[in-house]
Amino acid sequence: MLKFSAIMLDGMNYAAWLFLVAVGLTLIYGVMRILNIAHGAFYAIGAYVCASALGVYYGAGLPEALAFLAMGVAALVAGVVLGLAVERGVLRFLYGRDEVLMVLVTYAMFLILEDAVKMIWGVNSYFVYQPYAYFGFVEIGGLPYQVYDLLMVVLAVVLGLGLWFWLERTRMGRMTTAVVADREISAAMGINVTRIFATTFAIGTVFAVVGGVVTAPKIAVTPGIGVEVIILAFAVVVIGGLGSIPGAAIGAIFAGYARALCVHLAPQFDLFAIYAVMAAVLAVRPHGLFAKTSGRKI
Amino acid sequence: MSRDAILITEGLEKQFGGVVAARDISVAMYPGETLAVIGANGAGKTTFVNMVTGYLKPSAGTIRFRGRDITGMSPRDTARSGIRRSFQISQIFPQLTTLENVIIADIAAAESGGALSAPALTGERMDAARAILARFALDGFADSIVGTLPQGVKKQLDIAMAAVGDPAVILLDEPTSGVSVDEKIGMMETALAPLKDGETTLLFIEHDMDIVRRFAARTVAFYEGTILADGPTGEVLQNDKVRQYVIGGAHA
Amino acid sequence: QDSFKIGVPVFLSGAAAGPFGEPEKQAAELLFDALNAGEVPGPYNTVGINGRTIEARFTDEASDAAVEYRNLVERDGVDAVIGYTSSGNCKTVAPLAEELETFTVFVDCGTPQIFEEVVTDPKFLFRTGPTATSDAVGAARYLVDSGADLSRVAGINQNYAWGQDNWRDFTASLKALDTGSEIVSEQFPQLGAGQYGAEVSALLTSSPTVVFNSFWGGDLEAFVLQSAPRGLFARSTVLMTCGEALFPTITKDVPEGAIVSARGPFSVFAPENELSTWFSAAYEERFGTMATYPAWKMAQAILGAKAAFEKAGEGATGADAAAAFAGMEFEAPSGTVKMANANGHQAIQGIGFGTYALVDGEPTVENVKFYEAECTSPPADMTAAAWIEAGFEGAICD
Amino acid sequence: MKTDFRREPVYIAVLAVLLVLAFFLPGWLRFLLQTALGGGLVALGVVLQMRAGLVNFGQGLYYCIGGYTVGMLAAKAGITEAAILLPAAVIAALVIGAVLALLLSRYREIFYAMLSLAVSMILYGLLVKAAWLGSTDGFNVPPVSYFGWLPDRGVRPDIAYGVTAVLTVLACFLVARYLRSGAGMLCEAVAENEIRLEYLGASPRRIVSITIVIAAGLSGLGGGILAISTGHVDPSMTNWTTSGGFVFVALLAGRGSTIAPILGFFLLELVRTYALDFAPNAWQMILGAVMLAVILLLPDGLWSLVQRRRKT
Amino acid sequence: MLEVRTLDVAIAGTPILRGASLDVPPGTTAGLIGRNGAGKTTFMRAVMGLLRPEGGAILLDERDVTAEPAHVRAPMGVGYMPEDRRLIPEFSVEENILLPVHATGAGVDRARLTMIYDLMPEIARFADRKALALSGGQQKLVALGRALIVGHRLLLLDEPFEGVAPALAQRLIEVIGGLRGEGMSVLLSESDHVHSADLIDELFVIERGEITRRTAQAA
Ligand SMILES: Nc1ncnc2c1ncn2[C@@H]1O[C@H](COP(=O)(O)OP(=O)(O)OP(=O)(O)O)[C@@H](O)[C@H]1O
Ligand SMILES: Nc1ncnc2c1ncn2[C@@H]1O[C@H](COP(=O)(O)OP(=O)(O)OP(=O)(O)O)[C@@H](O)[C@H]1O
Ligand SMILES: [Mg+2]
Ligand SMILES: [Mg+2]
Repeated sequence: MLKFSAIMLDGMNYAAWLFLVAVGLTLIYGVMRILNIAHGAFYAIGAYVCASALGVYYGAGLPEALAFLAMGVAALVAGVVLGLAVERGVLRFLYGRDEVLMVLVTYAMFLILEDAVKMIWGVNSYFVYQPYAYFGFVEIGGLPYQVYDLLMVVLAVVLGLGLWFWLERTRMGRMTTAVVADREISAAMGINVTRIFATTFAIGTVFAVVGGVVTAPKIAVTPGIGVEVIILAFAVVVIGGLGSIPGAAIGAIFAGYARALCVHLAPQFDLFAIYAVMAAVLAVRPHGLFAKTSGRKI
Repeated sequence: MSRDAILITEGLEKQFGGVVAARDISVAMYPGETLAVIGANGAGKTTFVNMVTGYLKPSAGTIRFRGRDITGMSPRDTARSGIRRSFQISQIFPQLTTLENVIIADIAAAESGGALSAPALTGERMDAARAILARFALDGFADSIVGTLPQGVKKQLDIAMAAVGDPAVILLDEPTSGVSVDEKIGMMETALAPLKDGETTLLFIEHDMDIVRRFAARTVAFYEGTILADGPTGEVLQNDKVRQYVIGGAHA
Repeated sequence: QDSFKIGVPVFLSGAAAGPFGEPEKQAAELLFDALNAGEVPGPYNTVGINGRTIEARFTDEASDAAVEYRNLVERDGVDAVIGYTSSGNCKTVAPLAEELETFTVFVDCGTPQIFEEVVTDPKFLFRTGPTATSDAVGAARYLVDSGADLSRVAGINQNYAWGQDNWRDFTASLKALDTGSEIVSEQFPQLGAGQYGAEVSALLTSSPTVVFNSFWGGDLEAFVLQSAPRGLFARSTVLMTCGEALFPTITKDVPEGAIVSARGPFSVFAPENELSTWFSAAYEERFGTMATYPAWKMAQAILGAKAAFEKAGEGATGADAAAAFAGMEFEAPSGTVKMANANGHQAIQGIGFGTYALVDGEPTVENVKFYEAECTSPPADMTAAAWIEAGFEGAICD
Repeated sequence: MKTDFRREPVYIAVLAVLLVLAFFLPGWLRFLLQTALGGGLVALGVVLQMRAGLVNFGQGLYYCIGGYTVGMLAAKAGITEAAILLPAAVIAALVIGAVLALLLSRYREIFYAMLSLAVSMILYGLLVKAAWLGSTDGFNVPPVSYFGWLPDRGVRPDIAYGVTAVLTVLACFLVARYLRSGAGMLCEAVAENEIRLEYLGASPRRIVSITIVIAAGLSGLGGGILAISTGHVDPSMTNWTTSGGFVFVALLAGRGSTIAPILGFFLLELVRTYALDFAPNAWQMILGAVMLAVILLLPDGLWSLVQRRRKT
Repeated sequence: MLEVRTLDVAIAGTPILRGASLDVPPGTTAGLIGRNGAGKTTFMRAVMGLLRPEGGAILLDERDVTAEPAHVRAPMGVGYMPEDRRLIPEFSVEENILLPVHATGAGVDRARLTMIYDLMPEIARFADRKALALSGGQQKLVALGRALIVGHRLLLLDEPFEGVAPALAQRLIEVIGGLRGEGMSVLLSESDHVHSADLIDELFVIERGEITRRTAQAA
C-alpha cells in the first residue's frame, strides 16, 4: 500500500518534471518543424541562470519567500533573450531547409552553447538548495514528500493548460496552426509568420529555461546536465506524438510512471524503460499517441 | 457491345463518415474504348478511380478486372496486374529529372522491387526511356528537374509514367487541368495517341466538354456519388440533368 | 636541455569535469609549477624531472581515448602520460601504452580489471592509486566495526560499471563478513539522472538500516539534496564512498553523522606530514578551495613519476623509468605509496572512513577509522573478486 | 543526375590511391584515418538510408553489434582469426538488420529516426546492465591473426591498416554496385513520392528493407574494423551521440558518392583532433561552429564541391 | 489599385519575369493570359510578396510594397487565391475561409460570409467539414471563398476556373463580374480567356515573362 502510493506520487512527480522539460520541445517542433537539440542547452542555461540569479538575490539579503519571484523573472528574461538570440541570430536563415538538417543545426548550437556555458560558469557545481527546502515536507501515507516537488506538479499543470489554451483557444494559436500547415499561404493570408516563429521559439525556450530553473534547486548545476535531458524529452514527445501539447502530457505520464514502476518494482530495468515504452508505443501507433491526421494526398 | 468487358464495377459504394462519395456505381469498360467521366465538383469521380486502383477500399460492391475480382487489392497489385493511372495533382518525383522519372517508372515496372546488383542504367533502358519521352513530346525537358517545370509538362509526365509498361487500362484524372487551353487538345493528342496504338482501354476525367466531345465516344456523368447518365457522348451531353448539374446552360 | 613533456588527459568537459577534471588539472598545474621552481618539499625539492622543466599537454578525456592517446605519444612526442579517470578509457589505453611503449600512469580509474585482465604483464603502465575494491571492502568493515545495524541494507549506485562494481563488491564483502544482512532495495539510476525522487521513495519505503552509495559528482550532491530533507539520513545510516567530495560544495546540507570516505588516505584522511601540509595549503591558497581526493591522486601520480625517472637517473628513457618504478615505494602527500601489486605496477593504499561533522562551520570527520592497505586490498597474487569471495584470505588488519 | 552512379568506380579508384598513399602518414594520423574508415562505413550506411528519405538516428546499433561480435568472439570465445571475425560481424549485423527491417520499414520521416534511436538505446541499456561485458567500460579485444598469421607487435598496425583499407575499398565497390542496381535507384523515388512508386508497381517497403539491411551490414563491418583497430569496444558505440555523429557526417558529406562519407568522417575526426589540440577547453564549440558553417555555406554537403567542379 | 512597374523576378538564378508591367485601376477586372510556364503564377506570387523581385516596383493603392513582407497585403484588402489551393488541411472549411480575417484581426464580417455562401452554396453545405477531405474542385471553391473574404479592394485569382465543373464556373464568372460594381479590382490569370471573355475589361498577355497589354475587344 505504501509502495502503491509511493509509485503514484513518484510517477506524477517525475511526469511533471518531464512535461516541463519536454513541452517546449514539442511546441517548437509543432510550429516550426524543428527538433531542437539545443533545448537541452537551454535547460542547462536555465539551471545556471537560476543558480546565479538566486546567488545574487540571497547575497543581497532579500527575503527568502520572494526568491520564487526572482526565479520566475530570471526564467522569463533568460528564455526570451536566449530564444530570440538563437532564432533571430541563426535559425531564421535556415527556414525551409530539411528537417534533419535543422536537427543538426540545433545540435551544432547545442555544442556551442555547452562550451559557452562552461566558459561563463566554469565546470564546478553551483548550488541553490534554499527554495527546495523552503516549503519543507509533508507526510503522505507515511512517506515524507517535499512540498516543492508537489508544487512542481501544480506548476506543470498550470503551465501546460495555459499553453494549451493559448494554442487551441486564442487567435494567435489558430494562426500558429495555420503556419504549421503552410507557411507561405499563411503569410499571403496576412499572418506575420516571422513574428509567430520568433514568439513560438521564445516561448519554447522559456519553457526549457523554466525546466532548468525549477530543477536547479534540487540538483548540482554542473556541465552535462543538458545532454541527459534532451534525450528524455525526445522520448516523451515522441511517445505523445510530435507537436502535440496533450501528447507531451500523456507522454510524460507514460514515461514518468514507467520509471516509477521500474524503480519500485524492477530497478534493474530503469535505464531502458523509457525507450522500451517509446518503441512499444511507436510499434502500435507509428506516429505517437496524439498524432495529427495527415491530409488527403490524391 | 459484343466483346466482354475488361473492367467491371458493380454496386460500388464509398462513405466517409457521413459523406456518401459513391453510391451504387456500376460501370463496364470494354477493351480499347475511350471513356470520359464528367461531373460536378465532389461528385465522386476521383473516388471512383481511387477505388478501382485500390487506393480506397469500397464500402460495398465489387470490381472485376479481366474476370478476376480485384476488390480491395493494393495499388501496387492493381498496377502490376495492368491498371495504371495519372493523378489530378500530378504525382511525380519532383527533385529528379524528367528522364530519371521515366527510368524509375521503367525499373519499377520491370522488376517491381528492383534487382540487387545488376546495373539498372543500361543503354537499352536509357534508350527506352528517351523513346517514351519522345512519344509524349517531353524530350525537350529530359534533363530538367521536374519540380521546376510548368504544370502542363508535369501532367504530361505523369501520364507518360502511367503508360510505361503498356498497361491494359489507364485511368487519367483530369489530365488537362492546369494545361493552357490552346495546348489542351494538342496535349490530349500527344498523350492519347501513343496509348491508342495498342489495345489500351482509357478512361479520363474531364471538365472541358470540348475535349470530352472530341476524344471520348462514350461518357459517364457523375452527380453526388451516383451515375447520372452513361452512354454515347453526344447523348449524355444533351441529357437535361447533365446540362443542369454539370455543364450549365449557356456554355454547352 | 629540452623540456620534459607530460600528456595529461583529464575531463575538461561533461559531468566529470567539475568533480574530477578540475581538481586533477589544478593539482597538476600546481605541481608542475612548483616542481619547475623546485619548491616542493623533500624528497622532491629538485627542479623539474631530472633537471628538465616539465611541460604539460592537457587534453580532454571526454574524447576518443585511443585516438587522443596516440596523438599525445606519436604526434606530440610526450615523455610520459599521466592521467585518466574513467575506467573505460583506462581499459582502452592500457594495451596501447604497452604497444607504444610509453611510460603511463593512471591517476584514478577504479576498476581492478586493468592489471587483472587487460594487461596482465605490464611494463610501461602503472596505477598509483588504489582500486575501488578497497572502497567497498573498507565500507563494509567500517560499518561492522562501528556497530551499525546491518540487518536491512539498501544500495543506490549509478547504473554503469563503477556503480555496479562497487555494489557487487560491497554486498560480497558483507557476505564475507557474515553480517547476515537482508538486501532490501538495489537502486541503479542512470548516470547523470539528476532526479532521485522515485529512488528516494523506494529507499524510504523499504526502510533500510544502512544505505550504501558510491555516487560521485553532481549526482552525489543531487542525491544528498533530495534525500536529506525527506529524512533518509535520519532514518538510516547512509554511507557515501565519495562523500569527501561534498565538503567544499554543499557543506551545510550534508547531514552530520553520514559516513564518508575519500577513497584512500587523502584530504581529511591524509596523514600529517610535510608533503601533505604543503600540498593542501598550497592548493587552497592558489585555487581558493580545498583539494578534494582527485587532486591528491593526481599529485601522487606526478610525484611517483618524478621519483621513478629520477631513480632511473639522468637521461633515463621511459623504459628505464618503468623498470625503476616497478615495485618502488615513494613518498606522497598521502604517505608512503607501495607499488606492491601487479608485478609492482599497482599501488596499494589504506582507506579511512569517518562520520561527517561540522565544527565551527568547518566540515570535518569524526569517529575516523583507518584501514591499512593490507586489510582492504587483495594480495598481489589474487584478483579482487576471488579475494572477497574467499573471505579476505590473507588480509592483515589490526 | 541524382541517381546516376556510373562514375563511381573512378571515385573508388581515387579513394584506393589515397589510401595507399596514406600508408606513409605518421602513425597517429594513419591511426586516425583507420578508425575513421570504420566510422565512415557506418556513415555510408546512413547515407544509403538518407537516399530513401530515412534518417537513422540509431545506426550506432549495428556499429556496436559489429564491434561486440568481434569483441565477444575474440575475447570470450577465443576466436581471434580476422577472416572469421569480420564476416561474423557483418553477418550478425545483417541478421539483426533484417529482423529490424520488418518493423522499421513501415516508418518514415522523424518517426523512423526516433524509433531507430529507441532501438539502439535499448541495446545500450542492455549492455550497460551486462556486467560480464564490462558494462559501460566495455572490454578489450585481443590482437587478431590474419589467415592464421599473428603479426608481431611492430607490424601489427601496418597490417591492420592495410586490411582496413582493402575492406573499405571493397565495401565501397559493393555499395556502388548496389547503387547502380534497380533497388538502389528506386531509393530516391521512395524519398520523393511513395504513392507514385506504389502506382508504378514497386514496393517501397521492400526497397527500404533492402537499404536497411545493406546499411546494417556496412555498419557491422565498420564496428568490426573499429574493434580490431582500437582493441576495445564499449556501449557508447550504440549511444545516440555516436549515431548523431554518423548522421552529421552523412549530411556533411552529401550523398553524391560512396567515398564522400568515408572522407567526410576522416575530415570530421581531423577537425575534432585539431580542435582538441588547439583548444582543449572549447573544442566542442569549434566543432559546432564548423558544423554550422558547413551547413550554411555548403547546403548540399562537401561532395557538392566535387560535383560543381565537374559541371562547370 | 494595383500598379506593377518593370518587375524582374528570378527563381534559382533563372530569370522568369523580365520587366513585367501591368496596372489594374480601381473597379476594373483584368485578365492575365498566358500559356503554361509563361510566368502567370510567378507574377501573382511576386505581387503577393512570396517571391523577392530583383528589380521593379509593386504599388498597392499607391503604396510601394515591393520590399514589404507578404503579410501586409491582406490587411490592405487584398485577397489571393493560389493556383494550387493550399488550404489548411486540419481546419474546417469555414475556418479556412475565415483565416485571413482572423489573421488580420478584423472582426468577422457575417454579411460577407453569407454572400460567399450564397455565391457557392456547395461550400455552405460542407462548411464544417475538414478541408483535407474535400475533392480537388471543392478545395478550389474554398480557396476562392478565402480570397473573397478579405479581398475588399483587390482580388488576385490564379487560374480560378481550372478544374471547376463548367456549370459552376459560369456562376462564378457572373459573381466576379458583379464585384466590379462594388469598386473592386480583380486580376485573374488564365491560359485563355474563354471563360472570362465577358468579364474582362483589360487584357494582358504574358509570354516568357514579358507582359503586353491588349484591349479586351481586340483579343
Ligand atoms: N523552382 C523553380 N526553379 C526554376 N524554374 C522554375 C521554378 N518554378 C517555376 N519555374 C519556371 O518558371 C516559369 C514560369 O512558371 P509559372 O508557374 O509562373 O508559369 P505559369 O504561367 O503560371 O504556368 P502554368 O500555366 O503552368 O501555371 C516556368 O517556365 C517554370 O518552369
Ligand atoms: N478521404 C476523404 N474523407 C472524407 N471525405 C472525402 C474523402 N475523399 C473524398 N471525400 C468526399 O467525397 C466526395 C467525392 O470526392 P471526389 O474527390 O471523388 O470528387 P471529384 O468528383 O473527383 O471532384 P473534383 O471534380 O472536384 O475533383 C466529396 O464530397 C469529398 O469531399
Ligand atoms: Mg477529382
Ligand atoms: Mg500557374
